[in-house]
Amino acid sequence: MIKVLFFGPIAAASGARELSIAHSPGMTLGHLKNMLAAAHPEAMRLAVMLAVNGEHARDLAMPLSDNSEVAFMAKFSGG
Amino acid sequence: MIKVLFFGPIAAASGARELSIAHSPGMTLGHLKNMLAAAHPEAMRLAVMLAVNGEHARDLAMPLSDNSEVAFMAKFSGG
Amino acid sequence: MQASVRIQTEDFSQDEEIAALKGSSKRMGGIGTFLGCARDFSEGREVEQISFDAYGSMALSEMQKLRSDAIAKFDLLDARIVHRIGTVRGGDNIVLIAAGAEHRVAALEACRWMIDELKQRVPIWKKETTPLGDDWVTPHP
Amino acid sequence: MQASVRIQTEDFSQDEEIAALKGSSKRMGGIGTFLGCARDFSEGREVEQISFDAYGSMALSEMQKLRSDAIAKFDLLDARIVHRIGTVRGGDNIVLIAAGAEHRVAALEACRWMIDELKQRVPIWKKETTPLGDDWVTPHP
Repeated sequence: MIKVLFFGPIAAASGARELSIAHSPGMTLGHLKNMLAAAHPEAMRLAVMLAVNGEHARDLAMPLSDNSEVAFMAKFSGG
Repeated sequence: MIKVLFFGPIAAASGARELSIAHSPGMTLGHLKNMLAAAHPEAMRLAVMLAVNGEHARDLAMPLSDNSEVAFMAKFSGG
Repeated sequence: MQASVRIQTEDFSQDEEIAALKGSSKRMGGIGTFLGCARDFSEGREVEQISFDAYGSMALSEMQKLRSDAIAKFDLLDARIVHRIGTVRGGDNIVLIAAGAEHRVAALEACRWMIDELKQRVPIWKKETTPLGDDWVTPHP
Repeated sequence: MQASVRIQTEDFSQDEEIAALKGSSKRMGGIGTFLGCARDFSEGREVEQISFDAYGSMALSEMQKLRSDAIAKFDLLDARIVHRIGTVRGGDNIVLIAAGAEHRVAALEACRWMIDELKQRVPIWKKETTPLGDDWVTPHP
């Protein structure tokens, strides 16, 4: 399973903070993003930053291992 | 009388913190400076800033009223 | 002594953070700090409270990297970063950045750099509660 | 509450100064501070203590002008300046500059400007006591 994390404005727009998505062989960050965009279009329009296992990720072709933690994040507004 | 004030390095070099100098008609800041330079040459070599009655003064031709307070000051080193 | 980098709901004391910072070196001649506070007014509207959400583990590790980067970049003797989460009201503390160096220029420039970078790098989000409802803040570009 | 601009022998608390600064406005989103401390080492020599002499009345009035100038120049909501005189030792506080503004850039830039200007404008002199004797400090150009 892939653990998907939503925070702040994305959690508010999707009504969820955490989702479990089945992992499939060859699955990339881009595949996951497209699946979520179909299910949560409004929330995912805010997702301008991605992190895999707590590290910034920019390459949508990045393959995802099973049990990865993937965060889709709106523009930060801390400080 | 003119009250002359020395602080910090100038007080240390001259051995004095305050002097009283007789006022004379037409006396300027430059006249006072020359008198003090003769009496305290080492201290007055440090005097790069002047203040009359608590305000910065740069013009040595400035006339001094009786009872003025004149400070001869080394480069500041606060902060 | 508390850690140099923290995310916490409770308030912090600037005096305690400065004392901890100073404890690391007697060569410290200058300490720059930036304290971010909650304003009771933003974009023309009254703000009743501000709530923060964070990706806690990533935010902490990004703040730790940010501290190390600042120490290396500005040759600091020490630095500290504390960010609150949860809910705060007008006048309350939100974030403290502190940088200690031998001289003032490095301390103040590091402080400015750290708060600018924190806003770019650290996954924390701010929601303002106004009389018209709640708004997640969209930072200006 | 204490005055916004002071020269004093006793130590000060950054928390108290910040609380006083914040008291002037709830629109304050950013507070920059600079704290100057006594280093136990300077120009390659150990420093046992530092003593300050000041032209008290002029120093205070120059610091008051400096605060007003900074408030006008950077559109600050408030600012405070406290300078100690007398004798301090390694690690002790010497000077605190605090600037509060709606946003961070003004607060931090004002802080930097005020400490730079203070060193130029305010008649205070510093003497370092080292194992080799006393030295009045000559600032670098």
